[in-house]
Amino acid sequence: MPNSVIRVGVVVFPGSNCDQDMIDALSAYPEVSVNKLWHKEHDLQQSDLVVLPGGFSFGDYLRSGAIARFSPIMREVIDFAGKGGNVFGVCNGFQVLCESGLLPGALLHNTSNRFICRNTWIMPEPNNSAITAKLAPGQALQVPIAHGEGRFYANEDTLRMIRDEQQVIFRYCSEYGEKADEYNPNGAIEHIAGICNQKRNVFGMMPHPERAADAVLGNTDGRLILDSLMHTLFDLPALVLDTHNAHSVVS
Amino acid sequence: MKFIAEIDIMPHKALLDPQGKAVSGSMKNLGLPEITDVRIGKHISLLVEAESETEAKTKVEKACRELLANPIMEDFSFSLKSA
Amino acid sequence: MKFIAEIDIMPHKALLDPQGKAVSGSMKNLGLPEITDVRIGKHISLLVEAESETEAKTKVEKACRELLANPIMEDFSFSLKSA
Amino acid sequence: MQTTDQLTTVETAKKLGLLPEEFERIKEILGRTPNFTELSIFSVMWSEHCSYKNSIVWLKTLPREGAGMLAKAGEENAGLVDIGKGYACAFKIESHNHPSALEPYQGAATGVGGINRDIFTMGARPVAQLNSLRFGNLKLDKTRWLLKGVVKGIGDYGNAFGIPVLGGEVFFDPCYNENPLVNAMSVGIVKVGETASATSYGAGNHVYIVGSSTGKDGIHGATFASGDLNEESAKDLPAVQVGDPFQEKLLLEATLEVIKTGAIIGMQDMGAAGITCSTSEMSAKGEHGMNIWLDKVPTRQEGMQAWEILLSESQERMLMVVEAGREAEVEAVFDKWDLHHAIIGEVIEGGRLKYYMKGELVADVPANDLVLGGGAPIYHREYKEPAYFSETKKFDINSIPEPDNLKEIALHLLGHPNIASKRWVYDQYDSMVGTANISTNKPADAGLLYLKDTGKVLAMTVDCNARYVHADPETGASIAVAEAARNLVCSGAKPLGVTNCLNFGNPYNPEVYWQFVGAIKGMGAACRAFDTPVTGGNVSFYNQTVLDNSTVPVFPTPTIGMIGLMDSPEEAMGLGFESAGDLIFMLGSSRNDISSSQYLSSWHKVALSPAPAFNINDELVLQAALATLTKGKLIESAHDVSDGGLFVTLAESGFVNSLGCDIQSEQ
Repeated sequence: MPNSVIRVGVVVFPGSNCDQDMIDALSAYPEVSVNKLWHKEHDLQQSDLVVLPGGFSFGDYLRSGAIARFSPIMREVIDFAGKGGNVFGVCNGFQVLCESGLLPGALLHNTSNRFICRNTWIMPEPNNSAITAKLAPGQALQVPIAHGEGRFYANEDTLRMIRDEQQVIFRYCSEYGEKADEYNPNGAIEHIAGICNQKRNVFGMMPHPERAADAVLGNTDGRLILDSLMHTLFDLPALVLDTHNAHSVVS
Repeated sequence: MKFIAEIDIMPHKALLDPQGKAVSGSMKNLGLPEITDVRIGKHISLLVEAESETEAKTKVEKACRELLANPIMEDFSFSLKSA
Repeated sequence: MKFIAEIDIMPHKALLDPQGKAVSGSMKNLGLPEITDVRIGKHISLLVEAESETEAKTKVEKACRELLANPIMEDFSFSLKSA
Repeated sequence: MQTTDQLTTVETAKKLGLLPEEFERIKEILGRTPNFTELSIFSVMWSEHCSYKNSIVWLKTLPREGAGMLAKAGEENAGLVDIGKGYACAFKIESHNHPSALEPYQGAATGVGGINRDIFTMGARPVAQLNSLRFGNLKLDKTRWLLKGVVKGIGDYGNAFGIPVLGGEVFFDPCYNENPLVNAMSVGIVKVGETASATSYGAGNHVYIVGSSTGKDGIHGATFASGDLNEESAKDLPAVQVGDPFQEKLLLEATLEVIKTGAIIGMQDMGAAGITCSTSEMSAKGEHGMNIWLDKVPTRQEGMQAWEILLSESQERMLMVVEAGREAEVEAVFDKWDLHHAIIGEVIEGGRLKYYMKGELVADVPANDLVLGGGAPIYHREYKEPAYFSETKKFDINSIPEPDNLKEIALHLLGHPNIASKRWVYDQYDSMVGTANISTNKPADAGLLYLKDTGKVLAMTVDCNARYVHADPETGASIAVAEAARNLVCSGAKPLGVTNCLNFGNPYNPEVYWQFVGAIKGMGAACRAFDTPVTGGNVSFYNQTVLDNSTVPVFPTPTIGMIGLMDSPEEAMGLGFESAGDLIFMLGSSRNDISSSQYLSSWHKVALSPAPAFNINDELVLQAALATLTKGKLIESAHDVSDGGLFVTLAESGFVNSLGCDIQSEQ
């Protein structure tokens, strides 16, 4: 694909507060132009990828993401996704995607009944989706979470579909990739931290890759996830991926 | 005409309700071990302007189904009375 | 005997209800501008073991007053029926 | 000119918390007897909280000048410090102690809301928060209820508002059993020249109220004196103010956007005394008056009276004066953010504030006579050394037997709530939003915020060991400033400025006021020595426990918030041991001194002993040496020896990368 400009639209709801963080992280790719999509607009500005950032849209009142789904822009996002457009939701963005039916399941209150903000480890699932395609299999990644309603839940039928269609993209685990309740911060069913839809063009995850995407902050595991997504979707040169993978294959 | 709707939204029975579990636990140190199975949901009251009770009912039904309750995890029920 | 209590806990009318305000505001996006004055509180259901309905009533009263409702912020009301 | 409201007496004044002589002064100022609305205005403006009448004399002795200072303390809501490359830092700390004791969740939440409004009302975007919390004995159910509520309130409000928490402290002592201290600090960044000011001028300019509608929040004092308090009105009095972080986020974004239009003459957030305070302070500053039509104020409850609207402390509201003719431009920004706004008045010549209700003049008062620095009273309180102070001098270290079970004591200290990990608390705060918190993956003695626009790093900390200040207010307060500076220097930063939150007992108690005066003297001396001017802060009196026959003040707690700067992230210094084989040095001299230590207090249960030995010149030499070591990258990490002493410091440095240490003491 020629090195033309890739347009990414980051939706801003009243109450979103990680929009600028996501814009900073994506602006690191020279070929990408990132612009804000105000929730009252109807125009996705020809975006090749729409991102729903973290935050507390509408104060997370009633349920996280419940009210945001009725913003005018969401009609366009649902339509865009229906036509195969790529949509990526992080934390509050994942909650909005579930509330709007673009992704199955729901995000319930953490079992601790408390907001949790800390580093966690997540394991990419080999499910040939753009977001995990380029990640080293079996290699846990340290990516921070910050949420009060992050416990993924789906009923039996939906869970069976998610399993059969291999829609899980990340699960919580230990530093060494072990999956057990003690490494699951919020009680998510089957340790699910992120999923994609059947057509693999809509991705949602609770952990924040944009918060681990800058060497100044001492952790670039999140950049690997963004690299995998941007490389697979738009053939962009990875910023960190190659050095990391080479390193992980050797060690 | 104005109607008042009193809506109860409760998590599905099958769902783990950590808040309810925590409150059930603290009933003991309140000296009320006879209280069990605490389940916590939302109670919502609202005013709806409608020509008739049936029309009011349809409007509240739509509000619950599309916004106030998430069918994946919650059931809802409501009563209507004229304001 | 076992009784089921259905408890509604609502913020005092004089208090600001940020959640209610935000949900009221979003009703227009739902095409339901006729719905106003949304107020959001808790609905709690629980089981209580007691000799009589009056005894059950006192126990639920105590649970509400000391744990379930915050008297500074909330009013409570409940109904009882035998399980 | 006679307003129609019924006239007041000295009895009404007393019920409103005013002294008889203050009532006389008001009659002199007005040249007549004030009506109830006017007297209520004076009562809130001359309250301790707004006028600082019992503390301003001493606050003025603190150093407020400094090379890097842009706005002097007191001029604006929060002092402004130059942080280079055309940027300035606005930072302030404030208390919400009494509301949190009543309702911990909302009390703490509205405290976070209030302090952040003080920052963005100056045009600065809040970029980091800290909080200093003090509770009673953790074994009491009440303490656990307060702790849970306060931490959840701070978390829920701050997380929704989207500003990372970069630091803080939690301290437990029985003196706070009934009266917790909740001090919240906010740090903001603004381009020099793009600030907004709390002023009002230009006759004909419109006065706007923006944000939440007004309810009968926080006006208890005035209510009980209104005489017409009946069962009905008491019932609908909200005992507590409810915070709305979502509304605050809209207010933040709209405020910063509307300042950029250039159409704003001045603005101020509405905190204590709501509309009364903002209209009078802005008018006094701009040397103009206002006509205010109270019936135009959007209200949340029906039938609110003039004085209720004037005194209401409803949250998330701003007062803005907009240049005449540019209303549409400004209202477009408010509408974009779905913010309620209404024109409630206009600027007029002269210095009078004229409040109307449905066309009828209900209050006519001079702005300047209401405000701090204007006509508000200033008192010189008497103070005398308390009896316990001489008792502290009697402590003799030789009376403490050298224990043989050192391991048991070590575990006692590491497990004590004042020293043990506070992860249970800070994991409930979003510390990473903004993707600029360097200390997340590199723990340091201060919170470190990377400034994406300039490449520099802002360091910040809150510190105060109140046990030291109780033992000796002057030395204790100097130590609080020195320790804050030491934390910044250990993290690689140069200290720039201080904000303070002065939590004390009843100022009319001479022994309490002795503590206050001593603390101010010690703080001033240390701030001058470290060249960290005081940019502003807050005074909270009446922090005490009322028993049947006496009132016991909490420990005198002058919480210090300090910021510092370093040129780049490479200069940031962590507190953890980096690699095995590294040598460990201790800077500074060790003395046989366990006075006021955690060990002496909780292991030996000794309540009275002097403050630890402290010499400000030794501290300056130590910090200068340390700064050379960190700047020159000659060391791998640095950690300040504080609560729990050297043993705890070594343990904490080991925890970070799971490393141990092999220490030889001289014997």
